[in-house]
Order: sequence, then structure tokens, then C-alpha cells
Amino acid sequence: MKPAPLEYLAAATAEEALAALARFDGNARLLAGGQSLVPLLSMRLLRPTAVIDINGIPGLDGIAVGDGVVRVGALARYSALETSAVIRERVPLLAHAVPFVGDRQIRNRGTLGGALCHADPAGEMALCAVTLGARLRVVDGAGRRELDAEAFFQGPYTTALEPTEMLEAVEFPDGAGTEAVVVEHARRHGDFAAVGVAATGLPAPDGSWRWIRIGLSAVADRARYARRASEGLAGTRLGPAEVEAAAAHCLEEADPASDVRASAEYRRHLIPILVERALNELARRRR
Amino acid sequence: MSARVTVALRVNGRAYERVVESRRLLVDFLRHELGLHGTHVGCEQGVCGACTVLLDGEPVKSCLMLAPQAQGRSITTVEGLAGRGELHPVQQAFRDAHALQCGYCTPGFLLGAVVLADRGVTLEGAALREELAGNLCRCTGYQNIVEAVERYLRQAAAGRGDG
Amino acid sequence: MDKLPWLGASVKRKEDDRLLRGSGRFLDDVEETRTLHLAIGRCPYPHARIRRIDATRALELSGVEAVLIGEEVIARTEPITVLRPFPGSAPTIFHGMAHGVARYEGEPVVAVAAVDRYVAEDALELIDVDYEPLPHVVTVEDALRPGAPQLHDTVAGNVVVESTVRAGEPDKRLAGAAATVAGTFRINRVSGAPIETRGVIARWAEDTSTLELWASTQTPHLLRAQLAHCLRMDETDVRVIAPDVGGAFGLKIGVYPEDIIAALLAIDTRRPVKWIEDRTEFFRGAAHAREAVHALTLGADRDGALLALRDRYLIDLGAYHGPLGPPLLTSIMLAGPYRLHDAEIHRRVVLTNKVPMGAYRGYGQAESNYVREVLVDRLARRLGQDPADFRRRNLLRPDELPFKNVSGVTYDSGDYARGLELALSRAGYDSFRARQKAWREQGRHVGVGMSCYVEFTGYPSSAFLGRTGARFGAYESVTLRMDRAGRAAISTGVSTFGQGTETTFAQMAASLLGLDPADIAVHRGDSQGTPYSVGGFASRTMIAGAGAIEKAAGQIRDKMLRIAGHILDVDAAALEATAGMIRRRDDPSVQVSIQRVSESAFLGHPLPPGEDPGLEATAYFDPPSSAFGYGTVVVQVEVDARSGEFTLQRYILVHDCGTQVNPMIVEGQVQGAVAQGIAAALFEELVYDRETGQLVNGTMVDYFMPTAADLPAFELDHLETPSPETPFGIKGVGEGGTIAAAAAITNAVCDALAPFGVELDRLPITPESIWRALAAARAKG
Amino acid sequence: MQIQETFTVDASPETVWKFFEDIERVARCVPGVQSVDVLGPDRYKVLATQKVGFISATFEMATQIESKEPLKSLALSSVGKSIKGAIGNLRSKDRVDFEATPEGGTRVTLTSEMAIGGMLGALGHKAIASKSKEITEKFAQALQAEIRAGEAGR
Repeated sequence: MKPAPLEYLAAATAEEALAALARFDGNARLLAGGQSLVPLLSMRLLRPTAVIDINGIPGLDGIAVGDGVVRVGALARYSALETSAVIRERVPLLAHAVPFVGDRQIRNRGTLGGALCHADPAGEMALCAVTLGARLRVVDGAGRRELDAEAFFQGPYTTALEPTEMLEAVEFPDGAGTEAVVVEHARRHGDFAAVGVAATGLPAPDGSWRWIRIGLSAVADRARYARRASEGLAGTRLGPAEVEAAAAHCLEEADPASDVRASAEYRRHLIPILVERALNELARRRR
Repeated sequence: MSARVTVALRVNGRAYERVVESRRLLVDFLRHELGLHGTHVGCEQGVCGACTVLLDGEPVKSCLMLAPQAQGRSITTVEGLAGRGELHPVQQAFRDAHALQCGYCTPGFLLGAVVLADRGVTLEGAALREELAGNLCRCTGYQNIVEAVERYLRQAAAGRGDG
Repeated sequence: MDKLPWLGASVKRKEDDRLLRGSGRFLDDVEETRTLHLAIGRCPYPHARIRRIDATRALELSGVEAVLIGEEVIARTEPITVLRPFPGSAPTIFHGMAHGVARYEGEPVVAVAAVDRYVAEDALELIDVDYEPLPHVVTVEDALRPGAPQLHDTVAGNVVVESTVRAGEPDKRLAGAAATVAGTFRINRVSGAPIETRGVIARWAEDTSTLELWASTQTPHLLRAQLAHCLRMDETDVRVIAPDVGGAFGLKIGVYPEDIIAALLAIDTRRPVKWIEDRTEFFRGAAHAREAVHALTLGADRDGALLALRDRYLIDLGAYHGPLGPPLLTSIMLAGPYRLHDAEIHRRVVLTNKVPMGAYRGYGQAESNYVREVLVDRLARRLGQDPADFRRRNLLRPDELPFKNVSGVTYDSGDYARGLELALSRAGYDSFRARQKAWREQGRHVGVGMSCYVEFTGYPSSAFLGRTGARFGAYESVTLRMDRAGRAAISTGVSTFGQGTETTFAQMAASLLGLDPADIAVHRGDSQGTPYSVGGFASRTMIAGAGAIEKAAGQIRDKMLRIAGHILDVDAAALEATAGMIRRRDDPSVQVSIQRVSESAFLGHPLPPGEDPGLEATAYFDPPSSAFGYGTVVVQVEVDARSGEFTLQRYILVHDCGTQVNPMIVEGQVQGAVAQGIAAALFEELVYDRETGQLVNGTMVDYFMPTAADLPAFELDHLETPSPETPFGIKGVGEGGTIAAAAAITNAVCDALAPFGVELDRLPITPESIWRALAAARAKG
Repeated sequence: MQIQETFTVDASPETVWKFFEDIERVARCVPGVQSVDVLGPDRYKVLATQKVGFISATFEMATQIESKEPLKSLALSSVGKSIKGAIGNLRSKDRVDFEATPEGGTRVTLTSEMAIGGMLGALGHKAIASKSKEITEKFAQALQAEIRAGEAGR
């Protein structure tokens, strides 16, 4: 199928993009990587009056480190995250998650911001944002606001973004010295996860873990930070009993649906298995 | 008629300028506006990779881009590899390894492999298969494609003396 | 017969140069001025009455040239004929467009021709179709339930045909068997899914008042015959041209509704009309395949000798009889490579509100192999015998061939046991059980599974096909013509869709004419200028084509020898054609170039007295019988018994396709078929929601075609037992790789989980299906 | 996929049934309904917009009352096609069952079987599944409020 008629505007600055968004008051979509947006246009599921291309806006794809956070521009391409030393050292969870996204071609064009705004419940970027407790900086004509990742995602393909707002950047906590693992069950390489688990933590010198954060994807209407499971592991050595308890808590956090990739029952069966696999891999990294 | 924009770009080193409907997919623009039929459409859903072209040297799926996005950019399609002359080394490697049968997916694989060689990447086996996972093939079962690319990458690396 | 120089040579392919440069010509690459583009409105419901179609707003949209609705199509055309119906099938009236009632989601209901595809799709949205959804049936069981909605009043109880094949006394043998096992198996609905979807360009040629149709097809001549019939035109007024085809696998055989729609609109508008199928249309319009339910019983005596087989199976035909028809080979090949004299095979072809079924690589043989070879493993286990030993005892020995199986077909030649042994030795089977025990002690579940098959390739003869009601012959044909430069040109109706026929046909002709394959030009796929042809499917092209080339090349060679004999004043019988020259067998210095001989044929002199000018021959070859390849697959898997996840550690196939014309191309065909066999066994399924009747996963994102990262490297080996029946002992090879994948992997998983008593009986095999089977086995205790 | 919601209202079955006879008022309780027009006895044309994330479609549906058992049950079926926004079609079968509660109120059970087809359906059932649940929940809440308001107003 081919896209329905639409206008194309290339914005040179953020102000221009925001003005255009306001002008079309809710009937325009921002075009970043386009890897999710363009198929929706072709399938005529999305029929915006106009598409505003923000790829030309300078300064929206930077990766900067400063006062305890790593600030990644919304236009950062997956491939750039994959090869960035800063991301590998200071946001290892992101570095581990990116290779699961689509394929080489998609990772060359797709962007962190595009993925977060698309808000697929099985998406790896949303999983990382929620697991790490990232802050999302959003801007519109009137000014800026910051949202926690957990507040940003509100349901399948639904975010807190207003039609006239643009996601500018994402701030991840500086994870220097942390370990990270992503485990997915998918029906085919590069496919959306049927179940996804992200686990990251800060090892303490004495062999225990100062903190652990676990996130789950594709098992609820949005990516979920497994708070109880995570808090239960703080200060522990990820022994078998603790890992099993955390896995059980994660199951309580989940509310999976059935679809062509897996049934709800099988997703529930997989959650503890994948959580244990992720936590045991974290523990193994330490030994 | 729906909105139109002017797109000026370079394809395979040659400059083109066309007025095009804003909604036209880049792959349709290359094939039917510029007559470069070597890039193929397999799904228009961003999965099969038959529409892979190089955008400023990076493999991308041209069914996932609107033609206006190519304004000012430089694109390489399969027609740019050998032109009228000798087959490009990657094309020769595919021929020698019987790495194509119907040929519909082949242009997409060739362009992906060329970029790996330019980057001095010498992947093999499972790692190479993952790198090529963005291109589907239905005829070969991938085995000969993986062998062809492995040989081509080793050959390219040797050629540069860093083999 | 002295060894033919190019027979068995892995010549690099003639097709490669244009395809590698991107200058191959696929359907959508054909562009003519003033072409109109087609968008087709399709029924969104599984079964619905079409009350009203209002296209007025669409016709007012600028750029829209014409709209076509079902009523007109019904009035102007005949229903689609079936190339190879089951004997005794009740007809299903299948037109180019639905009128009154649509019977599957995706059936064409209205079509718009406009200046480009974008505008045509805009116009489609302005067309109001008033549907009244009707009750529907999704599974064959639903379709057979009393009171179920009837799809066609020409088909009682939704059963298109029912028949039974019986040999010996199966009931008696089963009653007396020391062990019997039974299983009900569900085979998934899948698609061949070539990377190029379907497509057609129709053009009315004013000057010759003929209809020209460019089509992405495997069978230009059959499509031409069917389309002419549908359009009530004489076949001579229709020309079909197949450009390069981007993969086909059985799905691009015969006429489809969209060919008829494009033709009618081309005739009406007097402009070329192009339809390119997009992927969402593809999943709702291009032939689906394989879906069936089998209830199979096998019995054996105490020593493990197979006694009898009983199978009752249902084929899910979909809403209409497709252009080719359901698989016949399911029952014909069910007995497989085993010594079996007693069988009862009861088959029903059932209608459901889904896309009509068509051919897919391994058509009917992948299905029958799956159910038989899984049950053979269970029978061996029931008797406490090793599955390899059980097969060794029951495989037909070479001295028992030719062997007529329970369904009445005769296997020609082969060493089935040697294939099995070669595969087992490659897998290290002798030491496997010990290694398996050690792994189990470490809590690892590794298993090995095998599957043996014999494969029906090519059609036995036109007479056999005629007896079974087929609307095509088993022959193939070529026209061979020399030219002044001493080179040859082959004209064949077989199109190019990846199988390498241009190269293998050139190798055959070059070997017989004493030329180099590079000296042979191959014109293919155009019904004009090629003799009547059947086309590329059923692994038949090489068998029948080689015979036709042998005859045509023979006539040309003999004539060249006569002309050379005249020029050299030597008896033709003393001459041979080799390496571009014609020379005395006993004194090669006495020679003349084939180029000179061709030139004199075209100058008309010097020629022997009474010899006509020209060097051209057309030949048809009807194979005396089909040929039976065979093989064994051995697979090793490791299974996580908690999650059901598994890895395919080794995939070994040893096959025998008789004489190989081009071993490189043969290996490529086998690798591609193996990949599609594994794809259907582990990854793919077209899922319909039983309540809503909707296709749930009709996009490339949700139909899991495997990538390079999902498949292992395959370990292939082959034997070469020429067929005593076919030209040069050639057997077909294109489909074999698909046949044994599902059974071998199922048997490997069940072997890995033998301690749990796991049985798998549906496809695809996924971690979830293994987890559920583990749970079921535990529940059984 | 089938969704079921149950709620009790402290109004008698007679009152609740009377409310349900006024189909236009009932239909307005369905989230996203813009207009309800009477086409004929027990036949209505309903215009409703549904939003799944940022994807929205306006459906024009023909709704038919399939069966009516006063004080007991009411069954409706709807068939519709999107006339604006994403291409798709919608079929739904809705049943409302009434049961008097010992305290003199009425337990209302709403069973809805919704199928969204076409491209919207193809987008992925995971979005539609949670969406249908949400629609049915909101429908139940709106009915509850509407009945209570009607009851209080008497």
C-alpha cells in the first residue's frame, strides 16, 4: 500500500518544527528515523496532514556526559549508540539492548527518540528508559518540561507527549562501573520480543550489589520497571534464593496478553526463567 | 494533486533534480522516477531488505524513507557498483559462490556487504549472519551468501594489506 | 553414449551477470508510457454478501480512468479452470471477482485503474461497499459440522471430493499387529512467500488485436491457455511473457483473479494496465499451502516389520479450488520408502473461508513425510527398537526396485539404506547414545532425529495426467536454432525464477551440439516464439527438458554432420561434433568449424543434394515415467526442558537425485529447499482467528520468515543413482529439501525429551509447543 | 476476543430495563460515540471514533438489536467500516444480562465480542486487546453513571 496524500516540511530548527506542529494542531507528525512511522503511513494507519522532518535540526543527536547523567539527543541513531564508547562505559544497558533492535539498516536510520515516542510495549529503548529511570526532556513552543520514563509511557503506542510537543533528549543516570544484561525471547532474529528482561546493577567491592534494577517488556501494555523485585536485591549477592524471589516478584508485575508471538500463559512461564537468566548472567560477570 | 517538493540529490555519482509528490516512497522515486530498477520492492513494511540502498555510505531500507528526505544526499544503488564495466569484486564473489538464484534480493545483500568491506570488517559465521539479518532471501537458504561475503571480506582485507 | 562434456559440470550461471548488475528485468521493471495502475478493493470479511457498490465519488477523483465491479466480470468471463483437479471434485465457481458473495478475506470485490498506484489507492477509499457479514468456517472440523455454513451450493457439506485408496488387507494386518500406534497431526498453513510478490501488466495490442500479458509466472503457456478460456478468447489471440521472476516455489502457477481483472481493464481502456501485488494483498490473495489434519495408524510385528498403514486426512482447500488444485501426492507418497503392501488412505478435500490453497515446494510430500516419519519413530519406541534399526529393517533394498507402492506408483531406482547410513555416520550416530547419556547426567537434553523419504519428481506421462483429468501434459519442448556465427539459440516456454534452467538447458544443448554453453543463447518465458510448454514446477523441467533438447539437438547434429560430410567428402557416420568443430573420429585433423557448416546451411550452399537449408529443430518429449529421488535427514537438537527453547545444532541431509547436470545448481536448490522446509517446520504459520475468521498475522512483521541468523549451516552429501527411465538418468531435485525437515526435527526434539515421554503432533514446532507438550506429558504421568 | 464486565446498580430491573429501551442513550455511553441515528425498528446508525495510541479511526456502524427479553437480556450486533482515519472494519456482538440482587438492585453483565479488521486489525492484536478491555470498562462505568443519574432524577 502507498501513503495517503501529505505535506512534507523539513525543519531547520527546533523552533520551526514546533511552530509547524502548532500550526497543524495535532494533524502533523514529526519524522525522525521513520522506521516505525513510514510503514504506518504506507499502510494508511496514520494519515497526518503533514510530516515534519526534523533530521536537519543540528544538535539533536549528541551524546554528552555531565553531572551524573549521560544526555542523549532524541535524534541519536541506534548505530551511533552501538559504537559509542561513552554509551558502552556509562550506559551499558543501552549498549547491550541496541543490537536487539531490528537490523543493520533499521539501526542506521532509527533513532532513540523515535522509538520512545512510538512506545511499542515490546520496544527495547522504552525498556531501557524505564529500567534505568531515565528522564525525558520535552519541549514545545511555550517551554520545556521533564518527565520520568515511567510517567512518559501510558499504554500501547500511547505517551504523555502532547500533539504540539517534541522529545528533545533523554537523560540516563551515569552508569559508570555498572554491569548490564538484556535477555529476550523472540520468534525470529531482530523480531519484537515476546518477553524481554533488562537487568543492571552497581557492584560493591565486597562482592554484593549496591543496587539492581530490573525491567520487563512485552508483558504489559507498556515497558515496566519491576520495582519490588529490584528493591529486594539491593545489597544482596544475587544468590539463588534472592534471584528466585526477584523472579517471582517480576511475575506479579506482569499482565501479559496473548498474540501471534506467544500466549499469555507461556509469557508468564517465561518471565521468571528470563529474569533468573539475566540476574545469573549479571552475577557471573562479577566472578 | 497532493503536495509536491523539489528533490535534488546525487545517485551513483550523478546529479538528479525532480519535482516529486511529498508522499512518494524513496524506493518508488529511485525505480520509477529515475528508472534505476536494480533496487527492488519486496514488502514496503521494512522487513525484507530488497530495497536496501546506501545513503551517504550507510545501508538503509529505501521503502522506509520518503523521497523528499533524500534532498541533498548521495545515494548508491546496485547500478553504481559495476556500471558497464567489470563486475565489482563483491558481485564476482557472489557469482563464484552461487550466492544468488532468482536475484531479486541480491542487490540488497551486495550493498550491505560493500559497506562492511569498506569498514574493514571481517565477520564470519554467526556474527556475519546477524549482520546480514536485515535482508531476507527465499531461494538460497543463505549458506552460499554467507560464504560469498566471508570470502569477499577476507579478500578485501587482504587487498588492503591488513588481512 | 560417450560422456557428454558439460553434463555434470558446475558451470557458472548465465543468469548471474544481469541479476548481479541490477539489470535483470522483473515484472515491475517493465514500464510503458500511458500505463494505468490497478488497486484492488478486497473483502475484509471471511464470508459476506455484497449488497451494493457505490464508486461514483471514486470516478470523480482526478487521475481515475476506470472502475470494474464483479457483476461485469461475471458477465464477461468464464470461471477459473483447475489445471489438475482431484478426479471427481465438485466444481467451485471461482471468478476473477466476487459478485453477490465473497468467500474469503482478500477476495477481489472492486478494482480501480488510475494514473498511478497512489491515486488508485486514494480512489479505493472513496468506494462504498455495503457488506453483510455471513457466518463463516475457519477450521476443516467446523466446515464438516452438521449445519455449518455452506460455501458453495455446488459442493454438498463443504466436501469437494472424498476418496479412498486401498491395497491388501490393512484392517486384518493391523488387528494382528504386535504393536500399533496412532496419532492425529495438524499441519500448519504456510506460504511460499517469494521476495517478489505477484504482478501482471495487460496490454491490448491494437495492431494485432491480441492481448499481451506480462506476468510473474512459472507457467506462461498454461497461464495463456487458462486466461484465454476465462476471457472467451482464442489462445492464439493471447500472448504471455514472463520476464525474470523473483522466486515462485509453486505459488506462481496458472491464472489468478488479478490477471483477469487487469486484462478486462486493458481491453476497456485500450491502455496498458499494471497490477503489482503489495505484501498485505499477498497474504490475503496469493495461494496458501500445506494445511491438513491427518489421523494416521501404523502397525508392525514383533520383529519390527511394518505391516499396515491407515490414514484418514482432511485437506483445507480454502474458499475455492485454486488454479492448480490441492496436492495429490499426499496419498500417493504416504507409504514412503518402506516395504508396505497393506494400506487404506481415506482423503477429504474440505472448503473453509480462507485463501484458496495452491502448490508449494514439496507439494503433498512434505505433509505425508511428516505424519509417517513421526509415527514410525513412535512405533519403533513402542517396540523398544532404535529408530535407525527400525528403518534399516523396513527400507526397500535396491534389489527390490522397481517397486510398486500401495498407491500404485513404481519407484525406479535407489539405495535408500545407503543414504540412511551415510547420514547416520556423518552424525556420529553410533557413539551418540553414549554421549546422550553423559549429557543427560549433566541435565542437558540433546536428541537426534531422522526422517527418510522417497520423492516423486516429474510427471510420469501425458497419458497418466490425462487419465487423472489434468488440463496439461507431462511433456516439455524446445526450439533449437543455429545461427550464422555457429552459435545456437534455445527457445523454451520455461521462465526463469531462480532454478537456473537457462544454464542447465545450455549445458545440455552444448554437450549434444559440440559447443560451449557460452555459445548458447536462451530465450525463455514468452509464449510467442516458443513451442507449447508446460512450465517449471513439480521438479519436472530438467527431466522433460533434457529429453526435448536431446531430440532437437540430435536432429541438428545429424544434419550438421551430413553437411560437414558433404564439405569434407567424408561419410557423416565417421564424423563427430566437439569443441566447435566437426571432425573425423579417427583423424581429427580432417575437420570443419561448426560456424562454417552453419553458414552453408543459411547460404543454402554447399549442401548435400536434397538437403534443405536451415539448421533448426523443435522437439517435444513426453517422459516415459516420473523419477524417484530419495534421501535421509538427520538432525541434532538441544532442548531446555524448562522453557521449551531449543537449538538446531546439526542439520544433515544425504540425497540422491540421479544424474546431476550442474552439481553447483543442484546444491543451491537443495539448500534453498531445506531452508523453506525448516521455515515451515519451526517459524511460519498463517493464523486465522476462529471467532472472527480474520487473518491475524497478514504482514511481514508477524509472518516469521527466517533470516540468515535463524538458520544453521547445512551439512549436505549426495549419492548419484541414475534413473533407468529418464533421459541421462536425471531425476528432479528442486523440492526434496523441504520434505523431511518437519519430521526429523520433531523426532529429534522427542528423542531429547524421551525421559519425559513427550510427543509432538502439530506444526510449527516452537518453544511454546514444546513447553505445552512437556506439560501434557507430565499430566499423563 | 471476548471481554466481560459486571456491575450492580441500586435500581430495580424494571428501571434498568426501561433505561436500556432507549438505545440512543445507551449508545452514547459507548466511549467515542459521536452520533446515533434511527434507521428503522431496532436498527441504528452509530458514528464512533476509536483511538489506539496515536492511531485513530472513525467507524460508521449499523447496529441491530438481535434479541430482547424484557428484564432478562438484550443482544446487539454491529457492523461498520472506518470512514475517516485508519482503514479498518469493526464487528461487535454485545450482550447485556440483568439479574435482580437480593438488596433490590440489579446486577448488569456486559459481554462484548469485538473484532477489528483491515489494516487496523493487522497492526497487532496486542494493542486492540487492551483497547477493547478499556472500551468495555468505560462503557460499563458510563452506563452505571447514566442509570444512577436517571434513578436520582426520578
